[in-house]
Amino acid sequence: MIDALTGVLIIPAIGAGLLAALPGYRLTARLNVLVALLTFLAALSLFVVEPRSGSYLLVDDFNKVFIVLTTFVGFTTSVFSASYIVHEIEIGRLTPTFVRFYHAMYQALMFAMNLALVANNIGLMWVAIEMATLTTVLMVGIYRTHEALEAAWKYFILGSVGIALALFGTILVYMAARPVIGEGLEAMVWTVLITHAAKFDPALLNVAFVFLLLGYGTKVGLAPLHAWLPDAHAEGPTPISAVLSGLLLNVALYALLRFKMLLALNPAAIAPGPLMVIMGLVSCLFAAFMLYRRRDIKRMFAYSSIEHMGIIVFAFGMGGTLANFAGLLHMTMHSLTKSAIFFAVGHIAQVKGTQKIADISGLTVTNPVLGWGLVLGVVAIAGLPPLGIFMSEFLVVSSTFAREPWLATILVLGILVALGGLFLRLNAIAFGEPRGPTAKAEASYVPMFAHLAIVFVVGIYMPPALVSGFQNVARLLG
Amino acid sequence: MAVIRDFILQGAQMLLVLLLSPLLTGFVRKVKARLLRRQGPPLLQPYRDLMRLMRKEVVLAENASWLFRVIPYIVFAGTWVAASLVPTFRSGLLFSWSADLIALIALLGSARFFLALAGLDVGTSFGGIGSSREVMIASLAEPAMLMIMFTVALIAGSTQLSTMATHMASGEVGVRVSLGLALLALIMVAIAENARIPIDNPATHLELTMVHEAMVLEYSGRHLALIDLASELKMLLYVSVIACLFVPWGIATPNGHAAEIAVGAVAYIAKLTVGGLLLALFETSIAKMRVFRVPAFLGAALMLGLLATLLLFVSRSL
Amino acid sequence: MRGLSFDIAHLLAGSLVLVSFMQLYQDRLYALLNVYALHALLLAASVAWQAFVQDAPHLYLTAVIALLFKAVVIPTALHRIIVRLGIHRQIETVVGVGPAMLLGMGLVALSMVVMLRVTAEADPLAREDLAFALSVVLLGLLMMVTRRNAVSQVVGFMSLENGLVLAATGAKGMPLVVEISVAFSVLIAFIVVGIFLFRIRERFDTVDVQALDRFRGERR
Amino acid sequence: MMVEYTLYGVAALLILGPIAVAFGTSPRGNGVVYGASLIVSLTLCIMALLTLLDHAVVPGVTLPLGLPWLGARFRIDALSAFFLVVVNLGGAASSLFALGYGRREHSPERVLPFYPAYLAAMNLVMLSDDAFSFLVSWEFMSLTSWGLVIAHHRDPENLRAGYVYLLMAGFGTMALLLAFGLLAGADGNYGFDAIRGSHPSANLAALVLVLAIVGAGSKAGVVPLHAWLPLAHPAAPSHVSALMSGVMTKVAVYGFVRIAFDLLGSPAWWWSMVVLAVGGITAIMGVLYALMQHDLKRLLAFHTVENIGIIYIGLGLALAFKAHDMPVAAALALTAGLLHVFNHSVFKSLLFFGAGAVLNATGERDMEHLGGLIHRMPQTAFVFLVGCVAISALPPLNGFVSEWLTFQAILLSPQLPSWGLKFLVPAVGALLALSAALAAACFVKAFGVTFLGRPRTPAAADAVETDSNSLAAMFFLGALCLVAGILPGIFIDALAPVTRTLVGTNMPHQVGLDWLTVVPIAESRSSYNGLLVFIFVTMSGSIAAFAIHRLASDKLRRGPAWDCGYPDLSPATQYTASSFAQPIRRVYGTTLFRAREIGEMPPPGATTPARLTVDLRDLIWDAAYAPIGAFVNFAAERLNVLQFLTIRRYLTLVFGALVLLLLVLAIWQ
Repeated sequence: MIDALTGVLIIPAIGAGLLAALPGYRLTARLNVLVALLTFLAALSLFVVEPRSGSYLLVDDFNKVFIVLTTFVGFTTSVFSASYIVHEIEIGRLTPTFVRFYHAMYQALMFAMNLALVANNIGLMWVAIEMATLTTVLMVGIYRTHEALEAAWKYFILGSVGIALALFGTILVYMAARPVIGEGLEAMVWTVLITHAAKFDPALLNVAFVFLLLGYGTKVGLAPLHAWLPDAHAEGPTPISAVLSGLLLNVALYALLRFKMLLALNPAAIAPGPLMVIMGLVSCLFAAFMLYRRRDIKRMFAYSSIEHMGIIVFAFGMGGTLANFAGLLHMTMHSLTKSAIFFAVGHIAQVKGTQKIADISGLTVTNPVLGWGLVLGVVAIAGLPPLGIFMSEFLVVSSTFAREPWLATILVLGILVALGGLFLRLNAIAFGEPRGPTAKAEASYVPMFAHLAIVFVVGIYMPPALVSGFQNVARLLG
Repeated sequence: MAVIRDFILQGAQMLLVLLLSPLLTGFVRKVKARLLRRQGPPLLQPYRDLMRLMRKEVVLAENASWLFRVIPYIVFAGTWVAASLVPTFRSGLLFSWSADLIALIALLGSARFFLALAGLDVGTSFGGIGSSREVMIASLAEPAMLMIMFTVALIAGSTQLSTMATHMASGEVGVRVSLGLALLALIMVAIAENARIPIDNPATHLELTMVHEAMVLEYSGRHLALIDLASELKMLLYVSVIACLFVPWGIATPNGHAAEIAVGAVAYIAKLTVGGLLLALFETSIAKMRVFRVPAFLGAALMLGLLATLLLFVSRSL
Repeated sequence: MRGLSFDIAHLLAGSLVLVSFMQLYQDRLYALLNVYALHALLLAASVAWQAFVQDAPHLYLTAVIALLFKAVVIPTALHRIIVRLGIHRQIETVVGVGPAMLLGMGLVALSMVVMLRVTAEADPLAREDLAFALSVVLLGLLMMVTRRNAVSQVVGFMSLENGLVLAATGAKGMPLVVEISVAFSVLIAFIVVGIFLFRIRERFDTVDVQALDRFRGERR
Repeated sequence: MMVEYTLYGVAALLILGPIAVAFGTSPRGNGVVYGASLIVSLTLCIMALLTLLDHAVVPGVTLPLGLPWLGARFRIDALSAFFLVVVNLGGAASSLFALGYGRREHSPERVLPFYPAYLAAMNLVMLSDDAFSFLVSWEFMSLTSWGLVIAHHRDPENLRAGYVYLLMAGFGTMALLLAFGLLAGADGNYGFDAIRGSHPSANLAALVLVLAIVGAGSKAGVVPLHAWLPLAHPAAPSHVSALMSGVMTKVAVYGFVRIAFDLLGSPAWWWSMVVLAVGGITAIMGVLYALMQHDLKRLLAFHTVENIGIIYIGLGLALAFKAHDMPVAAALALTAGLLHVFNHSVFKSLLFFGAGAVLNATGERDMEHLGGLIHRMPQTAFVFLVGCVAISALPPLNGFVSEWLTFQAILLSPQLPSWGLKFLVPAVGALLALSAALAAACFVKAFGVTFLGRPRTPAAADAVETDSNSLAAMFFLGALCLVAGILPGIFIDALAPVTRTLVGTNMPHQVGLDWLTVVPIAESRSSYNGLLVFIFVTMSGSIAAFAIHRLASDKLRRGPAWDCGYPDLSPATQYTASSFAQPIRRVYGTTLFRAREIGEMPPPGATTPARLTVDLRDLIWDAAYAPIGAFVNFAAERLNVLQFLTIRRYLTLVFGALVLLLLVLAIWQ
């Protein structure tokens, strides 16, 4: 009997195998979309029948949000990637073999991320995130240009160091848990850990959290561990940039949050909040300033991802129902918006034949749909209403200012600086006298505008189901 | 009955100021000439000038617009109404409350506004010089005037001229520093506003030195007559404002009978004479100043006014 | 028996740290690889000893994995690579040996301080082991930081992994999944590194990471 | 029901946006969008007027939008009703104007979609009754207007204007956000009623007030936060400039009044000092900036700054009186401020329409290239003149009434006990007087140089009168100026419910006083009767005209202008805007703007023209804005190094972070 939970894992796994085997990029592209769609449906069915979670797999309100988000963005991205990849092959940037490899890896990545989300075992979760990293490394390097290889190499080295640190942290958690829970598998199972967390050895937990924060924080892309992120986004294929920004960062964040919950339950342990708040602020401010000197459009939005991850981590670090709610909302909105932006950027880069901001201008004149799509995306990501991110930023800032005025002020500063940076470039890209090739894009606009539509709707009206779900999770996070 | 009498009085006032104003100008000219040991024009010369101008045809520059032809009437009407709202021989005239001192200043302001526009209409450089200097002077004179108004209004507890006059006439005011400052400032403003020496020379026609005359250089015939009449009215107005604010004695009270009114009228004439004499003396005894020394002059007036108000604000609480 | 086993485990772990220090001051790749082999050997030994102490047979497997892959296969392969790349005589350190050693000392001290905070009822064996493992990890990281050459960075990385394995085996009764994953990741890591080295070889004349860094995303 | 109906109207406007997108560049879109928005805003205006006039309390509405646990709350009280009138009046007028003006828009697809959304956003700000929907509407308003500002995006100047504008808007919104964050508290009671209920401590309230001044002020264009305004307002199409200048700044004022008078409860006495100082400085700086301009629309924009200053003076006085509970005086001051809000929205829209008509007819915004338009476009000239007289605060038009009331309020201030105010208020009064006089000077320049004299360029020489729709809009507003000027009592009475809700009482009932006089306190104190003054002036003027024409001569002859014997002076010899402003520039500008006149006179016999260039520096920009930009650049440049490190260095960062955290652990406990 295969329930939704296993479905979420098995479908992409099988998909990966099939795609690795099958030739013909058009077919495989469609198949890729199909598999992603099935995964998404399976994930949706989690709401209908909640499978009971064993000692390896687990489904609760917390990761349901993440799973659905992941599978959805995975699906839309696969739609986008279908049209993207075709173009890449036509201009000969990729060979069919590489495309086959790419599709297989895509599903492998989906599998890994889903596994990381549903894992009830910290070891298993670690393995999954591991796998996700390696697959993305391979995909970042897929163009085999100097820059791509450098980016992949950088990503690989920094990533595996992060992985190593995370593993060490995981081991320490086990060590902390063992005296209380006893040896063996039990001591690595979430549900068990949570129940006994209060009695763990605080010193061990502290060290563990430091390592986990740095390990998974590298994946989240927190400054100063972010170095891999901009280049990986800029040099890899755009669908992968979308998935990285939209999903992988979230998955790592998810892991981090799990351990934060663990630590929060132990009164004697160091408070995880302040550490996260500080790292969040640093990332936010740093990334905001980094936006100003960008010449590569994808790299710029990569930095904006760092900024938003900073905000999200800040929110979760502040804690409290309101801030947690805001953090979750912000994370969801950011995934959708940022991936939509990358969809737009991908097509733009294909139309203009370059990623250099200096060579792109007057887009709203030459390609109105793409151009205005990008404008809308940037408006959303800059946190302007009536789109979703405004709501979350409103909640974060206003709820923080009453508690910690200075922190909120710094955060506001970061947001404003980022606004300036984003629109400085947007003006150059979307408006002014058009330059460069003005070919019409044979693009699939559906995913982009679907995302933006969702972001828009949520910014105005949040369905009660979503609200209650988020609020439950926010309460879980304490 | 009473209403009719008030109407009559109001009308009398309007006619009075209209008829007296050229006389005042003529008087001042005469006195000045005498002081310079000249025969000087006869007292009634201004009337004659006006009549002559009225009868002459108007020569209009080619590209003068309709506005150019309307403006003299606006200026004249504005000034006349303003002048006729100042209590001269009797306070509390029928319509005196329809515009208080601020409104009077503003009325004169609108007259000036349009006159300055007239200066720009034909599109010669003299008009430009005239109006640009005029507005510069006004931009300092008006606030000064308002400051003075503040001072007096705060003492009298009203901005109604007739109320002010009665309050000042009643002895309870006494001598105040701020009043002195205000008087000084008001005189300076009056000189500037009426384009008298040392700010401007009403007699000159050397383009580069003149302000008021340059603005109206393009006017002729009846238009010029109206504008001259308006400026004469303005002078009268200022003298009577000074009179009713600072030497309000003799002004008939609202419910005063005929004799009182007669006294008021006589007193008013006397005040005008004195004012004219002083003005002529002042003008003959000093030389015109450079245009860009004017701001200093008026700035001083403004500062005096502000000082007076401040003193008042502070003394109120003591 | 308890005391003896403890001492031996202690000895092995300590010597692992020592070897990490040795690695720090090897400035020739050849020597470095040899020392790394020694490092892996010691790791295998200590893992085996742990297996014996905790009589957890699956740990022997880990020990064997460590022995085969880390002590034999990888060093030889790397030998080949550096010979083929002709960088086996290369001398490359960023930070001088002296400062590096001092830093290392500091790190060891730090890890001790951090770990000895742990309350004692987590049994001393684990505690000591953890302290050593942590210092091995830190030293490995330090090595990655102080080396300029890709191969030696990889070596540093792998000695870091050794530290992890040490810790994992020190953790009593930790499920097998961990060791496998470690071995697995190291394997993958090595393959990927290999691929990269070759790719890089195709494109650049050296594996010097700085050469890579010359191709930055955003050159002026 | 009023709220529902208003919301329906807003919804209609919001739907218009996508429809406009559907129309794209087709010419029919213009008529449809502007026609529809004209109808809608007219209806909304009338409804708001009714709400204002019958003092009934309208029940609020809560929609399941916005913050889920709070909902989007909408409510109309007297204050918002009044501002709704202002907003929709302006909206209707500019829609009418745009019916004609928009036809000559060369990229309608960039204007039409934003325009109705912009109107809707401004309405929503007035309606919203909780912090979240307020801020959403507020920022949505900025966003849509940004879209309109950069409608003509091919001109880099406009792009820059839009950029500065958006940044300032974001800054202001953030300030307001923090203010509301403080008011709402950590557990987020964002509803206005809850905020009213929570009485913040003195320091908290002070902080909120400062944030409100900064936040709302940056939108209203209060000096020194005005920098974006003269850039953005002229950049937009003229009917939008009218909306931004005439209406959106009022929305900002509304935001300030809502927070300072309503949400914050009873004020502390020194708040008024801040507001008064801000207002006075804003007024004088605005008009001085305006005097230095020769771009017609920018001049108007700077005058908006000045009038905002005047409004803030009124509000500051009201705060002062309210703080020392002198409700009557407070009512007077508040009425003065709010009346000026209305008046300014009317004549400023009118003036921007005029500027737009000129721009359309000549393609010029620079006054130095205009002139003599009164012959080519007499009707525009006439109605523009009306606007000029009104904004120069000259009787009998409406601008004078509100300033007169403000002066009356100032004259009540000696009764204020606190010393600071005793010194500040007269100074502010002087500033107000000064700015009024300077405004008159400035509009002599604006009208004289643009419409009078001889045309300076061919473009000006063969301009044509603008279309009937635009004229209709302008004449409507002009008539309103006159009505509000001569019958101010009606408008003052209409404001009574507002003042009653905010300061507890209202000015004495005006309508029904004999001769429709305006009497702020008591007749003995002061009174003004615009109607009578108007009648007197017209009567005496026409009597004089009649008498002279009948009794003396009415002959008239055209001849060449007096030229001092130099025949045929070229139009270049006329006074230009900058030469007109020269005396004033010498008086005020030398210190405030570092104004320098660099004249280069060629040597005798040289054929090169002599030229005189005037060099002005915006010290506020140099002092406040340039440094920020410089700092951001500096920081970005420095941090940018981190993009170019070697992998080893990045690893070092990670390593450093790890060691640091471990050290923290080692030291902690």
